[in-house]
Amino acid sequence: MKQIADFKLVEKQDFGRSVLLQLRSEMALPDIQPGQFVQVRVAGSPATYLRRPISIHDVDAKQNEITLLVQQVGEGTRHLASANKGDTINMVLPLGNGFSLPGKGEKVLLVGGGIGIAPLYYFAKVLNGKGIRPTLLLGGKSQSDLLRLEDYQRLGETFVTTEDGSLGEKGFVTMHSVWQKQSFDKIYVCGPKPMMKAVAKLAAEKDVCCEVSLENLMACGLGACLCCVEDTVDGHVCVCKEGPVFNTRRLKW
Amino acid sequence: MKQIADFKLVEKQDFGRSVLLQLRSEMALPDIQPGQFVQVRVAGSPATYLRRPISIHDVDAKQNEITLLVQQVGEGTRHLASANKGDTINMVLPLGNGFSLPGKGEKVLLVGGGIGIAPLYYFAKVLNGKGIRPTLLLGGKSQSDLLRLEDYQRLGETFVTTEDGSLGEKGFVTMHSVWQKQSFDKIYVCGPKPMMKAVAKLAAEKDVCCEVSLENLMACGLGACLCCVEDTVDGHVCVCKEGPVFNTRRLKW
Amino acid sequence: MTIDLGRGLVLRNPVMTASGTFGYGEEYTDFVDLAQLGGIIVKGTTLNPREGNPYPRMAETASGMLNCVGLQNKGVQYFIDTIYPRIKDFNTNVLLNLSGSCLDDYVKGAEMVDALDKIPAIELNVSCPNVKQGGMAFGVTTTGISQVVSEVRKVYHKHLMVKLSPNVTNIAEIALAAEAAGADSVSLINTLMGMAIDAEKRRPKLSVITGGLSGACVKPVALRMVWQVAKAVKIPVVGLGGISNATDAVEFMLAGASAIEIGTANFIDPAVSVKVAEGMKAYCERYGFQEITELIGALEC
Amino acid sequence: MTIDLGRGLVLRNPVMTASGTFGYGEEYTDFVDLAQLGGIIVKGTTLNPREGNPYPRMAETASGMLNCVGLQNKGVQYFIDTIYPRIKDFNTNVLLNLSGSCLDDYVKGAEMVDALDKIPAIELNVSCPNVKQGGMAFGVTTTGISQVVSEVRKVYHKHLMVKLSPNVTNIAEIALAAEAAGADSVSLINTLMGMAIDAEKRRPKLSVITGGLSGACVKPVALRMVWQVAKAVKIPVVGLGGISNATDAVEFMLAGASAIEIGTANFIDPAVSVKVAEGMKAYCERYGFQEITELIGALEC
Ligand SMILES: Cc1cc2nc3c(=O)[nH]c(=O)nc-3n(C[C@H](O)[C@H](O)[C@H](O)COP(=O)(O)OP(=O)(O)OC[C@H]3O[C@@H](n4cnc5c(N)ncnc54)[C@H](O)[C@@H]3O)c2cc1C
Ligand SMILES: Cc1cc2nc3c(=O)[nH]c(=O)nc-3n(C[C@H](O)[C@H](O)[C@H](O)COP(=O)(O)OP(=O)(O)OC[C@H]3O[C@@H](n4cnc5c(N)ncnc54)[C@H](O)[C@@H]3O)c2cc1C
Ligand SMILES: Cc1cc2nc3c(=O)[nH]c(=O)nc-3n(C[C@H](O)[C@H](O)[C@H](O)COP(=O)(O)O)c2cc1C
Ligand SMILES: Cc1cc2nc3c(=O)[nH]c(=O)nc-3n(C[C@H](O)[C@H](O)[C@H](O)COP(=O)(O)O)c2cc1C
Ligand code: FES
Ligand code: FES
Repeated sequence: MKQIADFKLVEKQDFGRSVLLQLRSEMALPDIQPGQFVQVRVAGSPATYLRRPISIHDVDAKQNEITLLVQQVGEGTRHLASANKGDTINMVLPLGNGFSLPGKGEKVLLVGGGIGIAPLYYFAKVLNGKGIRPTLLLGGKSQSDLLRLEDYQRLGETFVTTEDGSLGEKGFVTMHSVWQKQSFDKIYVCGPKPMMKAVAKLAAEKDVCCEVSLENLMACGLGACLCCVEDTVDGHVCVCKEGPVFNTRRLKW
Repeated sequence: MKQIADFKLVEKQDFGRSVLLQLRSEMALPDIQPGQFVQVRVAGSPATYLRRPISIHDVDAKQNEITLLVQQVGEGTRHLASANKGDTINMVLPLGNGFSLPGKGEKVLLVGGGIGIAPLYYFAKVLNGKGIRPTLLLGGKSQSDLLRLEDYQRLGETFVTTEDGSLGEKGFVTMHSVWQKQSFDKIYVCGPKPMMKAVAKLAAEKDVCCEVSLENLMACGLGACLCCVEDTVDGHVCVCKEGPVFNTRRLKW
Repeated sequence: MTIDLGRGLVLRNPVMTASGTFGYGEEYTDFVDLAQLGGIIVKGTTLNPREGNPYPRMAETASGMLNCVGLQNKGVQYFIDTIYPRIKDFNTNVLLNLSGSCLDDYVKGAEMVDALDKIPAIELNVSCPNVKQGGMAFGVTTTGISQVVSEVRKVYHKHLMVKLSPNVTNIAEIALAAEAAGADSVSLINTLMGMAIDAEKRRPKLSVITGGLSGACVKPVALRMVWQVAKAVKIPVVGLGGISNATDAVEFMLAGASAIEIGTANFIDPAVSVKVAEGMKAYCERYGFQEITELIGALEC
Repeated sequence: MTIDLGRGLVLRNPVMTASGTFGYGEEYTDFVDLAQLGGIIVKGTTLNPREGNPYPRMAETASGMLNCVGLQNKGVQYFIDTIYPRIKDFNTNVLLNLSGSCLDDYVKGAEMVDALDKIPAIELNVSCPNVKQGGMAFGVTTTGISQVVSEVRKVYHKHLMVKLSPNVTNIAEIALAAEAAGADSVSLINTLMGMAIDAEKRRPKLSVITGGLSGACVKPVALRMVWQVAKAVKIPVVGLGGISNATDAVEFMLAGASAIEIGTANFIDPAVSVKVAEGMKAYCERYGFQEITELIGALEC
């Protein structure tokens, strides 16, 4: 069941262009699947009329806490990033469908690019809870894009690429040597569209099942307005309701 | 010369429904006459598209400081009242024409109602500087409306009325006994329109020169848009430019 | 709080949700008790299925948004077979918003909907600005609107609400034509035609360049048009356009609306519709109005 | 940054200030170096003096405002005698916005302004929605606009810019009529007709009930209309409506405007006009445009 709830900002960590917002609700949290997202109301930001969709980065069900990892790209996210501890932030959650869980013993690769690493953290944690240690492949423009790297490393073997070579292998995630050295049963990707398309192509070549998390522009986030559609083999479908996670076989990429 | 300047909120005093905002500029302040006002930009308040006109309550030219006394009536003033020390507030100033100075040895009465007491503080201070100790007559609904009473008392003999009788004489300012006991050469009024009209009538009966400070709705504050007009013997004139202070003889009241 | 809009359409309160912004109601049941609403108006439906316009379909604007969904829907028959059974027992009025690209589509669609017991009214969308010949041609001339309304009237026997386009010189004239042709009520406004550009990419933000503007930014225009139309026609007027809270809703009633719809505001607060209904009731109590109908056209000019 | 709008009207950059929002320029000289602007368009002026509408004349709305000033001004003769001498030597183009309530007023007014050396152009306001017969009748029909433009054209020999009303079904048609009747350029949009109500007092917020909507909220509608008109006519188009920063201004140029005007934004930031001019220049440098004219209609659809 979805809810509209006020959260209090209890902790905030500043990573420069991005921030980590730890938010606590008075209400019990609903069940949350990795890959689902929230719609955040950005109060006091005149240019931000609609809510902003943000992936759920982490969940602490016992504390009724949700963590978001937000990159500042425009006025809405800039305003969110300037929230102070104690501020109230209203969210609608949980929205969309999460990643499908891998089968027992399957070898899993999570690929994240830029701020797209956000939903993979909670996903990796849930996988750990199910006894699956995923491999992570995280890419960024440079070292400073790779946030919470040590935390990710704790959840699975983690490889890194940066475009400027400041950390890990130089280049894009699709160029990393791990693709030569290991093989996977399932690949999950979140990041910029060109990067997701490149990984999807690689996965298709290797005939590996691949899920991507899309970030289409949204208005309602509830499947009501039909603004966020992606072209699929079933026609235009709502990313907010049938996604944001899609098996790439379904997409007309 | 008018300027657009960023001010820093250096001190804030909370009076419940009203707040006192002490604001400091990096720039040297222009010359400011008592009765002039500023146009404040209320950032981060989506419902507040236009600036808000606020009287200049006090000036400290040495510190480049201006003080505003703001009553919360809608979203703009509410937002202003919630500003924190250190926040930046942008203002256009000084606007309009102030009160005309009384002649040497004239007996002066300043009448303020509700938040209309705001501009009278700086006016009384300037009068003191010129060796004139005004009489003040301040009215409110109840005791809690009479802000900074002790500070006003320091600037001149101060009489008070409240509608509920919680302080001073019970009733409206026009009913105060001072009208019977003393006579004045000049009366200056700022407050709700019905109150200003009542005082203006009284002054006319006594054949005393009376100036009122109007609070018409404004857009530009510069005499450019012609939105803030008052009906006068010279036709529609801009309150922001030819006022806000008017000699009542000029008004079609 | 009851409002009788005529020909069997009775609302338990004046608040409905606007077509295209509330899905089929199902999307909002976690947030809204539909029994607290006067009615819901489902997605714009056309005789034949439509894929709608390509992505991107929306752009945010100052206090509003543009959309160019383009009437994506699976057609009237799919609605009847698949959706109607799911929603027909909602404890509120379920209205169908019917659109078309030619006269025949409107008539055939209306005929099919006439047979549905639990749909008390059609909202005839002659004003969608997003579709080539998407009814826009009908909605902007008096002859166009006369034609489509009178033809639909012949086959549709329940409450016929006609939704007007604001993209016209004289909205009262259009409303009068709809009334004369047999409309039981008019609703307005649909979206204002607008456009958004990405200055960095030097491209339109919407796939089909222009789209429909909605949200708080359009309220002053909507209010003015409701006022003009309510003065002109005798049938009830349903007001919408930027309503975000109970005060907005009351303003539309004062301007002459008998009921109101809430659109884009549902995206910002999914529970806003019930809050507006409650707030309107509180307003009446505060000012001593016994009946909500006392608000209709109560503006003192 | 130079823009040649034809018939002697050359702007040093595309930024002008909109009529009714910048006084006679004098009100802004503390904030703006007028020499940094392409031009200023002074208050709406009519042949005979007008007191305008009663107070209250404005109401704030979501991302915008309504006004019903109603063309308060002291008439063309007073302008010539008293104001013109004060502002004629401003180091920028000073345009006069001319309005009227009948054909004769327009023609007589234009004739008088034609004699003023330092006024290179008239902006003909056929679209003010605030005055009974205040030009609204001319601005919303092709015959009305043809008539007033062709009559004024006969007596006015300098640049004739015609300002269009957005309160029409087909703006391109109106613009074409203005062009055919001899306009040298068209500017758009004037204000959208709107209304605001005080729900607590149950009264209109404006003295004359309706007024003109302006500010950021109208930008999507203005942009769409500029795009439609620019595609339709051959004369230059001057775009305005909600422009608040350089990005907005660039968007209007991309949509087809040859120059832009800034209105309500002057109230929010009295120095905005020069900032927009600077920002447009920076945009051109950033993207390697040699001439500002390269932006005109450069939208890739
Ligand atoms: C399901 C989903 C999950 C998301 N998860 C996260 C997350 O965990 N962390 C995070 O930082 N961001 C996430 N995003 C993206 C985030 O929603 C946008 O960055 C945000 O809405 C931008 O708002 P703004 O007001 O700051 O920028 P705006 O001023 O609205 O836009 C600034 C620029 O960003 C572009 N932009 C805006 N929204 C999107 C979008 N959805 N996709 C791509 N480009 C966009 C605009 O076109 C514009 O160029 C997610 C988006 C979706 C749909
Ligand atoms: C020259 C001048 C000097 C002023 N000095 C002060 C001052 O020193 N301290 C102070 O607290 N206020 C002062 N005001 C009034 C102040 O400008 C308004 O209270 C403020 O603009 C309201 O903004 P808001 O967003 O809070 O309310 P809104 O949401 O805009 O309005 C709330 C309610 O207040 C009414 N209102 C808004 N503005 C005015 C106004 N100008 N006059 C009367 N009613 C209004 C509205 O009609 C509405 O009913 C002054 C006004 C003027 C013109
Ligand atoms: C995403 C979206 C889709 C819409 N789809 C339809 C539609 O299918 N049929 C229709 O008549 N109106 C449609 N509308 C218009 C709304 O019903 C309403 O008339 C308009 O948005 C103005 O109201 P608002 O400002 O409250 O949103 C749509 C509006 C939006 C925002
Ligand atoms: C207070 C005010 C007064 C105006 N007066 C005039 C006028 O006299 N003549 C005119 O053609 N337009 C007038 N306008 C319209 C503006 O010039 C402009 O067309 C409109 O405001 C849209 O632009 P904006 O959104 O940038 O303000 C006025 C607008 C405002 C807000
Ligand atoms: S955002 Fe409205 S349907 Fe997806
Ligand atoms: S507020 Fe614009 S003229 Fe006074």
